[in-house]
Amino acid sequence: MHLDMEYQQETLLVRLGGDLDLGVADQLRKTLDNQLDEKKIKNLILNLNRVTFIDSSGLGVILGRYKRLANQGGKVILVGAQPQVKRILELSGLLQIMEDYPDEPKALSKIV
Amino acid sequence: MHLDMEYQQETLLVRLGGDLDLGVADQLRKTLDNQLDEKKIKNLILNLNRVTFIDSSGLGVILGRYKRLANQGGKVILVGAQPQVKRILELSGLLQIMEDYPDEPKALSKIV
Amino acid sequence: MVAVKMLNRCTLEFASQPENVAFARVAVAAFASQLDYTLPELEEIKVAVSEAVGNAIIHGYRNKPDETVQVKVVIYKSGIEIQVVDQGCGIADIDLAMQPAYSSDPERMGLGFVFMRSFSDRLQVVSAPGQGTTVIMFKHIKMRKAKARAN
Amino acid sequence: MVAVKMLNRCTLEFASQPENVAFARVAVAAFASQLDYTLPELEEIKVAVSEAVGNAIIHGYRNKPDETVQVKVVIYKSGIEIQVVDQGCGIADIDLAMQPAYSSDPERMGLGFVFMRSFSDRLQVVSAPGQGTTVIMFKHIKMRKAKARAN
Ligand SMILES: Nc1ncnc2c1ncn2[C@@H]1O[C@H](COP(=O)(O)OP(=O)(O)O)[C@@H](O)[C@H]1O
Ligand SMILES: Nc1ncnc2c1ncn2[C@@H]1O[C@H](COP(=O)(O)OP(=O)(O)O)[C@@H](O)[C@H]1O
Repeated sequence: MHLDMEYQQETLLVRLGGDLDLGVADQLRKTLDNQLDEKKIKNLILNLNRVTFIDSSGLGVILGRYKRLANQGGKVILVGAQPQVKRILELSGLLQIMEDYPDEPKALSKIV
Repeated sequence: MHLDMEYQQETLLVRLGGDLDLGVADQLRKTLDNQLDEKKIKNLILNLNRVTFIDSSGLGVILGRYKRLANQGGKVILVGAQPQVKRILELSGLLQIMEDYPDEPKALSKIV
Repeated sequence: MVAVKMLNRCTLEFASQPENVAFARVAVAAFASQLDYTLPELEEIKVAVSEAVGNAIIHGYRNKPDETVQVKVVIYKSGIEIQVVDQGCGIADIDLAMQPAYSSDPERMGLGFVFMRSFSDRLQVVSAPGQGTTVIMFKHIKMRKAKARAN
Repeated sequence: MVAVKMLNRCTLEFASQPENVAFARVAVAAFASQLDYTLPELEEIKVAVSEAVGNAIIHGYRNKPDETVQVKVVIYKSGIEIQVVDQGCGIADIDLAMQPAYSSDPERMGLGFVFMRSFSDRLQVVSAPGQGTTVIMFKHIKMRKAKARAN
């Protein structure tokens, strides 16, 4: 898994890469929760463009962060998922509760 | 394994792709020998540019065709091997008995 | 019963560690690629294997890392059969467990069996408390220009 | 003897069919990639596995396709151990068999053991006529910025 982050105006932008499965779920959850604990974060943008695989363990991490932020009136926005990942997101129902956009500028424009 | 062929002026040019291992050795040997049986072929150019893997079973097929053509004064020329394939060719000693060139035009110019 | 010819077979056995989920799906997809599956179909196989192996590790063995998960794969002319076997705690109510969105773990989504069912043509679960769990999936190969198989 | 901790393990078992050489090397490389090997090192592992598995199929089992080849892989902190096991004909003179360019088959180059030796840090062959053959290879992992492994 690859991960890099940017933070501005109460929005955490996280760019993910590689396979999001059980093997990385714990680490991903901890990294995200650390940020949510430490910084004042309202919205989370997850750029999935370089994610090559996702299963229900990866989805679970995303849904968990969604619940946490939605509780406080914030949201999680998904960006740029490849077709095979997008298909899993759709099947899971996550796209019914989270917005998704093709690129970061579009996602950012929905927040401000 | 991918394979396409061109024939001109007693030279058979074969472009190979994929993994050259035990799983494809028989098929590769038969395809090449069929051509050598049917056409008047003096020289064989093997374009290895799209070969992703080679082991001693793949090398054995190349050496066998070399022996057959060298017997009749012809040669086998190797073209465009990727670094990991080239390394195996070097270690095997094949590059001490066969010429190799970076591209097809260079190889063809050595034949005419 | 009609005798169906097995064209090829493999078995993987590995420690119940989370990082082996990736190993298992890559290995099974490499084996499955001997049949003429499309890339999306191979992706589906990968998801189904990841869910079944993940379940064996987290539910069956409750994250104990030194147990053994087994994956048995058989290639037939008509498709691939994948069995994922654990000797873990087993499932008391299989129908309940297979219901969409049901999970015994509040942190999880209960989508594992949903994906296994969506991405295979047949799904069977054999399990009992204390007896471990076996998940059997079959995925058909559509008869396109099926690779000539000379055995 | 120092007890060395096993970090992870897997076993592959598959039919002695030529197309399984590709499966075996991809699966072992996927498993080995849990250690921080470079891409060229993973390529070396693939070649070594292909040679050993190919030998089991063509020499050990003389191309009978329904026998079983076993590959056992163990990950240690210091590297990976790969065992390739067949229950085939076995080797009468191991020293001779391992000589560069020696092959019992005039169509082959006798480079299998050369590659296995070049691409591993330790190579051991256990074999006797009628007793099958086990090839054991060990490949060190250089201590670069070794991936943090939390077990
Ligand atoms: N191999 C297994 N061993 C024991 N219980 C299992 C196993 N696989 C699934 N289960 C049970 O079935 C439930 C539903 O599984 P699943 O649909 O994959 O959802 P999830 O993994 O998100 O809980 C699990 O919560 C668990 O209680
Ligand atoms: N698993 C095996 N079972 C029986 N004989 C083997 C096995 N592996 C190797 N040999 C013997 O050792 C010889 C040398 O092997 P190798 O160096 O791989 O060269 P090659 O495969 O080209 O013959 C083989 O020709 C064979 O006689």
